[in-house]
Amino acid sequence: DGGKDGNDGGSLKIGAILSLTGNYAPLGSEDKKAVELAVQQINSAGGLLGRQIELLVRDDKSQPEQSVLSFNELKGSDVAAVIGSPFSNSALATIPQVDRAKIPYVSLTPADEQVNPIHPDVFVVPATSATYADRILQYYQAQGYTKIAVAHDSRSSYANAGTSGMKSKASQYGVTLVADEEFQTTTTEFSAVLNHVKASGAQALTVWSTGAPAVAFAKQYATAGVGLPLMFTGSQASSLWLKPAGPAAEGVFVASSIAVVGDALPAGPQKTAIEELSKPFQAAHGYPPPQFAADGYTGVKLLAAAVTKANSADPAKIRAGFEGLTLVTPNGRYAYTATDHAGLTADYISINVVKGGQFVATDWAKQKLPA
Amino acid sequence: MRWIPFVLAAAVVPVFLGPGQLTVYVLLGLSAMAVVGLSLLMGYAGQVSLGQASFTAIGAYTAGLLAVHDVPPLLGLVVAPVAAALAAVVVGVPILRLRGHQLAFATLALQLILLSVLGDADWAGGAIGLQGLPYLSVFGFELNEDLHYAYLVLLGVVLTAVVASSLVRSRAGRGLRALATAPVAAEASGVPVGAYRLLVFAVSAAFAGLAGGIYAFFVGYLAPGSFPVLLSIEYVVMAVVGGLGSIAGAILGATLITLLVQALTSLATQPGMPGYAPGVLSYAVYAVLLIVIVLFVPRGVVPTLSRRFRRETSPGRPAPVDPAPARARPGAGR
Amino acid sequence: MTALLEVRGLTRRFGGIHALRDVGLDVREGETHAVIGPNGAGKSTLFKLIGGQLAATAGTITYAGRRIDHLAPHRRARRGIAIAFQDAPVFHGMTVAENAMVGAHAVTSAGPLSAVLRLPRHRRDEQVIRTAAAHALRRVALHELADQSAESLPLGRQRALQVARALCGRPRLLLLDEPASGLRGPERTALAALIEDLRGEGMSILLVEHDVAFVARLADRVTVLDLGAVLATGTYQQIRSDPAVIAAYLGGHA
Amino acid sequence: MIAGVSDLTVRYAAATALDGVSLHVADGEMVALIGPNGAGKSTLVNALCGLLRPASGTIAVRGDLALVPEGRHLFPSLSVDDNLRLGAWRRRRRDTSHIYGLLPGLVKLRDRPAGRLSGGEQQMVALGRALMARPSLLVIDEMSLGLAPKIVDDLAAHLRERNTVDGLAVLLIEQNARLALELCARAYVLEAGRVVAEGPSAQLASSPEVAAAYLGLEA
Amino acid sequence: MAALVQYLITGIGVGCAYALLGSGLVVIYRVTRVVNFAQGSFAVLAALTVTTLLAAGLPHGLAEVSAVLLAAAIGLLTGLVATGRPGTTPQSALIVTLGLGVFAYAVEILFWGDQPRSFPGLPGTVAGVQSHYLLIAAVTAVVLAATALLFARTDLGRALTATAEDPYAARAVGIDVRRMGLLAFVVGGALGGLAGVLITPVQQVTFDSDVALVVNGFSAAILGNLTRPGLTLAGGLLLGVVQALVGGYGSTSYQTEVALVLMLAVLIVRAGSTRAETA
Ligand SMILES: Nc1ncnc2c1ncn2[C@@H]1O[C@H](COP(=O)(O)OP(=O)(O)OP(=O)(O)O)[C@@H](O)[C@H]1O
Ligand SMILES: Nc1ncnc2c1ncn2[C@@H]1O[C@H](COP(=O)(O)OP(=O)(O)OP(=O)(O)O)[C@@H](O)[C@H]1O
Ligand SMILES: [Mg+2]
Ligand SMILES: [Mg+2]
Repeated sequence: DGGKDGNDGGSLKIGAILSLTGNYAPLGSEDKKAVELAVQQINSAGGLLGRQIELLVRDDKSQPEQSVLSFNELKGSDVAAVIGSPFSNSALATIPQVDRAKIPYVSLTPADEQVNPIHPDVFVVPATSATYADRILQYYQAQGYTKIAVAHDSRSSYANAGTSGMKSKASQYGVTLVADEEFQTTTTEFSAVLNHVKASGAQALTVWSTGAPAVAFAKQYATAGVGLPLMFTGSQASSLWLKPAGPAAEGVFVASSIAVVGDALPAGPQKTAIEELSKPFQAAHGYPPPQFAADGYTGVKLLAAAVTKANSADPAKIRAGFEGLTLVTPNGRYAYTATDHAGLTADYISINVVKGGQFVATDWAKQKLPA
Repeated sequence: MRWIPFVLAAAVVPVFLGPGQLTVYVLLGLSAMAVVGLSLLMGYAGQVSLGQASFTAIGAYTAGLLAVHDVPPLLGLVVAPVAAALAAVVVGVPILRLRGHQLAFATLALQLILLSVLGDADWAGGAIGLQGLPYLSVFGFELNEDLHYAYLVLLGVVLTAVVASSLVRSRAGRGLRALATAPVAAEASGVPVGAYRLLVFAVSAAFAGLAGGIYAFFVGYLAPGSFPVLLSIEYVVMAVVGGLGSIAGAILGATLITLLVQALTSLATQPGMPGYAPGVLSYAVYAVLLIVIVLFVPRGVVPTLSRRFRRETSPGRPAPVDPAPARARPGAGR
Repeated sequence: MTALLEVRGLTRRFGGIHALRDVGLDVREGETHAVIGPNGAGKSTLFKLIGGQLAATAGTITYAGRRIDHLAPHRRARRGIAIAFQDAPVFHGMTVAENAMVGAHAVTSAGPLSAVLRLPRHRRDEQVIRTAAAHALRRVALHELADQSAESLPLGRQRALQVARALCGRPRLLLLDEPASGLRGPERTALAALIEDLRGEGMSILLVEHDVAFVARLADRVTVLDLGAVLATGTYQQIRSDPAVIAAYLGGHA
Repeated sequence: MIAGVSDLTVRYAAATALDGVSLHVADGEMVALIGPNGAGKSTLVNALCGLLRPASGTIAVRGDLALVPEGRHLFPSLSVDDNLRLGAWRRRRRDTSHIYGLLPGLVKLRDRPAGRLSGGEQQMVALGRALMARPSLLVIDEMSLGLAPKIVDDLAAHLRERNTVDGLAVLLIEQNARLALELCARAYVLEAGRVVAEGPSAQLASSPEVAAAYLGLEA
Repeated sequence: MAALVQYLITGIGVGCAYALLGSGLVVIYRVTRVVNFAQGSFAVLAALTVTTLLAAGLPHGLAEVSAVLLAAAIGLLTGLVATGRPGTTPQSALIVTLGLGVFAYAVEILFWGDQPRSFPGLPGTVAGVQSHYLLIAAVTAVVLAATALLFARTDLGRALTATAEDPYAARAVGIDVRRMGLLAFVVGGALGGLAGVLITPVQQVTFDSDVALVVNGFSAAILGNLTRPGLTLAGGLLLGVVQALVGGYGSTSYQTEVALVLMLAVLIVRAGSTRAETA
């Protein structure tokens, strides 16, 4: 078992497996900035349990097996906990090793399989795909839509989970899925998908995707003149999608974490939590923190709170510290329990629309979001 | 017996390696096994494969699927190369009608198709993959440390190298080497060209499959993404850098490239690197080193070194050299 | 003497080109039979049909009493037909000795598995192969170059190596397509002597050669091809005075 | 002198193929180069034509040189006519008709890919391609190789004629030493990378060593 | 019916782009016997350059042409590195081009970042698809016809072909083998650049788009065994149209795979029949 010497003096080792190269590098590099920022804030405030945090960053190269290998290596280096990859497949590949090693794993990816069923040592930071699905359906119900279409990347577990979340919950919100189109991470040409959606008689379209296809999709959607409201999900809630999509993004809906529309919130604990991240981040990097940065930052904060609560760097005690932990973070208010390792409810998801190249919370969302 | 000191050295090394380094050692050995097979295929039999990693994948999935269905892991490991070889025979019968670049394309296309099928196959875990495979256990002894796998892999490399070298120096091996450059004359000499092509394809697949089997137990996780086309291309790079048609070259090529990639990765994760640095730096350095090696050692490291060595020790021994007019193809081309 | 090889009605077209039409030919056991004719007459095509490198458009080939036209080339080799091509390159990346050893493939059978497991059968076959190669190389005077790389041999020696490779298969029927081309005086004489020796050992030989003196010395019988068809058959003395043969081929060399 | 080499040494890796060889061809002269297999004849003409870099020695060439390479070396997928045209690549005029006049056997092969020809047919194309360059020195590495006797006679006659009419110089490597010595006024004998004899052909032909070594079986 | 037309047009457009890229491979291979794995990078570099030039205010047309010229120059550089050193075998040159493709990643990320980029193409739609697809098809038709004519009808084309078929004999007849090789790389670079410039408005590029491009280009060119421009066009169209139809009437998930299987089948059947013919 790892972390044998977790209670020694000296620094407190925390591992971070991030995608720094490969397809998910755009996510991982934002994570890295935010994780480093949070660690630095904690260290300059005196550290954790009076010890400085030593962060061991490993690159999973956007390849799951590299994540597994990195985890094994970190285990050998006796870290107290590991912050996991933003790439859902990497996380899913690594979790069986986590179960064996019994080291707390703070996951930065939203796949539902991580918390359903519960893995004792795995705690998820972003709202899960199913949570997103729930929120989007709430919104559709409020708009009075009854027939909707979904398109998803069949090679992404995030997209698959979101789609199945929508399928299973649709009837609760009086909505039927009239089309479910599949594409691949490498697809660049969507005219067939768009034709099928057009022909389905749907009133709105939700696209579950990560990475490159989303930009191309938005552009081709704009040219094709499908004429239905288009909704993207958390993976698109950043300038990484917004900028290249350009004018094609105008009027598109994007579901996101509350952190993305922090400016629109009334003053309160939530806004303060967001600004702890957004101010220094903006200062250091010249742009507001994207969703992924919020995840990374929140992950460190949650971990620190769990360590503090456990008052120990022993992995087993940290794990116990997580269960029963509540904390307000840039992503919203978490409440982890023994049966809920996702910690976040749909209330902290905002439905935004792109206006003037910015994510703007819809009026519906403004009403619904907690302060 | 020249290689015994090298094997001994390779056996001592793991004892001194840290956790991350042991992983590199194991992955290196696995690549070496696959590359020995590829070198046999490309260097001796003149067939190009741009899809060799598909056999690694088949071996790995065979072992992995058997393991999740509670078949004893050791049995799975034994079946892995057999399954890869069988797959090679099945696809080999149609595609080995193709030559040269068309064959290369066929292997590449088959790998793309295999990855796609695996990505959609729920029984194989789909795109997310097979998770939580058990460790390998041999008669009750569980191999649950990196060091165990280091020695297992060393054993695998020695096994593939021995099989490959005794094959090339045999009657069948001479037949293979002959059909690489002059298939018509080889066949007229009694070499069953089609059968031998299939044979070497299957043997190289078996080597890759064995590597895949070990990989499955070592990492404990398999997904289509673990065996990308880029892995196949990396095998080719390793084989060419080491020197085609040289078993030592295959191993050395795998070593050089793996260590290079590893060095670049650890550079990329150094703290304080600007955001784009990992990518830019590792791509640029990798590219430049690769180009320089290939340009200055165009025949591969091992053949060049051994030629130089031979020339120094036994002057006067003739060896072909470049500026000579091509004796390669008198009259007609192919 | 019985016919070892019987060719009947052999025809081969390449698209619109009639390379061979209705060719008939016998090679008797132990005879040396020459095929001559102008360039492009179809001599090499005939050889490739007998060796199995090309498939016939029509016609039959019977060898030792059995039809062989549908056998793959390597099966014909196993039955004792060896061929030294007009244009075949040597095997690259192999020594002279290894090149010759490939020729012994036809008379051995140890498989790859026996090599990997080093079974006695592998050793036995290796022994047979080595002896055969050494013997064949000595016959063409290449034994001193056995360890040299084959592609660096001068062209004339590469031709000799082709012959050695063919001999390694201990053939019953040896096809030689222009074996003397590129050979100088002494080598040419040596080759002629070798072919005479082989004939003396009872080997049947089918020979294509443009060197008329060579043919005159060696051939028991000669078949003349022109435009893909048989123009004449007989002893050299008979065909050399045939006006059609003189007009088509020999010119002033009759 | 139209072309010559002096004190030429060529090595392949460690093996010395030519060792201090000197040779020249005068304007309008036909010179034969004879010697056993592996003597270095092909090496010598390759070096002369600038296709091989010598280890030492000097090469001097005045005028245009065309080579019939050993092993024919046609461009297999190109048609016979295209092969011929490329023979005149360095010239403006690439009209091939005179070659068909000289080698009538090629007429019906005109549009066939060169790689699909019989050996002798290819040899004819190789000769025709070199003649297309309208060279002042024609270097032939093996002339009669694979050619029917009648065609060899025609070619020999043609070379003789071009020599007397246009002053074409020829450096000839020919397996049939008797033919070579008949055709050329002067000859070199190369053995193991060295010139062992040179002089007027008639004189060489009558020397017992040369006769024994090179004029063996020829009728 | 309208949908069918739409799928056909997009399929042809995309297929033409594959064919353009593939024909760049063909030109280079046919002359140097090097399979140029940097071919996709020519396309990516040209496309990214266009985004910059347009942003800098260059008008359409001029920006595209300049980018293609730049790609030609990059082709020359690639040729110099990959084949410039004497003694480099085609096989090692292939690895060098692979290395150059990776090097291009570094340059591209440095200048353009690692996010997808695109720029507008020919505006308007025809039969429900962007008219830009028709532009791709038209340009490809002209360029590939010119390439095919160059090889089939001109002495320069013959000399280019001869260079690869027998470099030794080519030198013997006085062809400057090195210059021919470099010329091929220039043309190959331009063709690659053109493919990138044409396809980007309907897709988008990232630094690593070259992999998909070169795989598709290679697939297109393989039908003609990397030497025949005409068959390369056929191969590209086969790929593009089958992909579009499978995506349209079947599932987008399998479009690439079906196209590849079909291509393999064509190759294998053809190999079988030519073998029966010659052996
Ligand atoms: N693969 C082929 N495709 C098309 N035509 C061919 C092929 N091989 C040979 N030919 C043609 O068939 C005819 C016979 O060729 P073959 O090689 O048998 O002649 P040959 O008698 O051996 O001539 P040579 O004495 O010149 O070697 C020639 O016209 C030749 O051009
Ligand atoms: N590419 C090469 N590599 C190594 N050695 C070579 C090469 N080419 C020729 N040689 C060697 O150089 C020597 C001279 O060869 P060369 O081909 O010049 O002889 P040649 O007189 O033309 O013979 P032939 O009469 O058979 O054509 C030979 O010993 C040969 O083995
Ligand atoms: Mg012939
Ligand atoms: Mg010679």
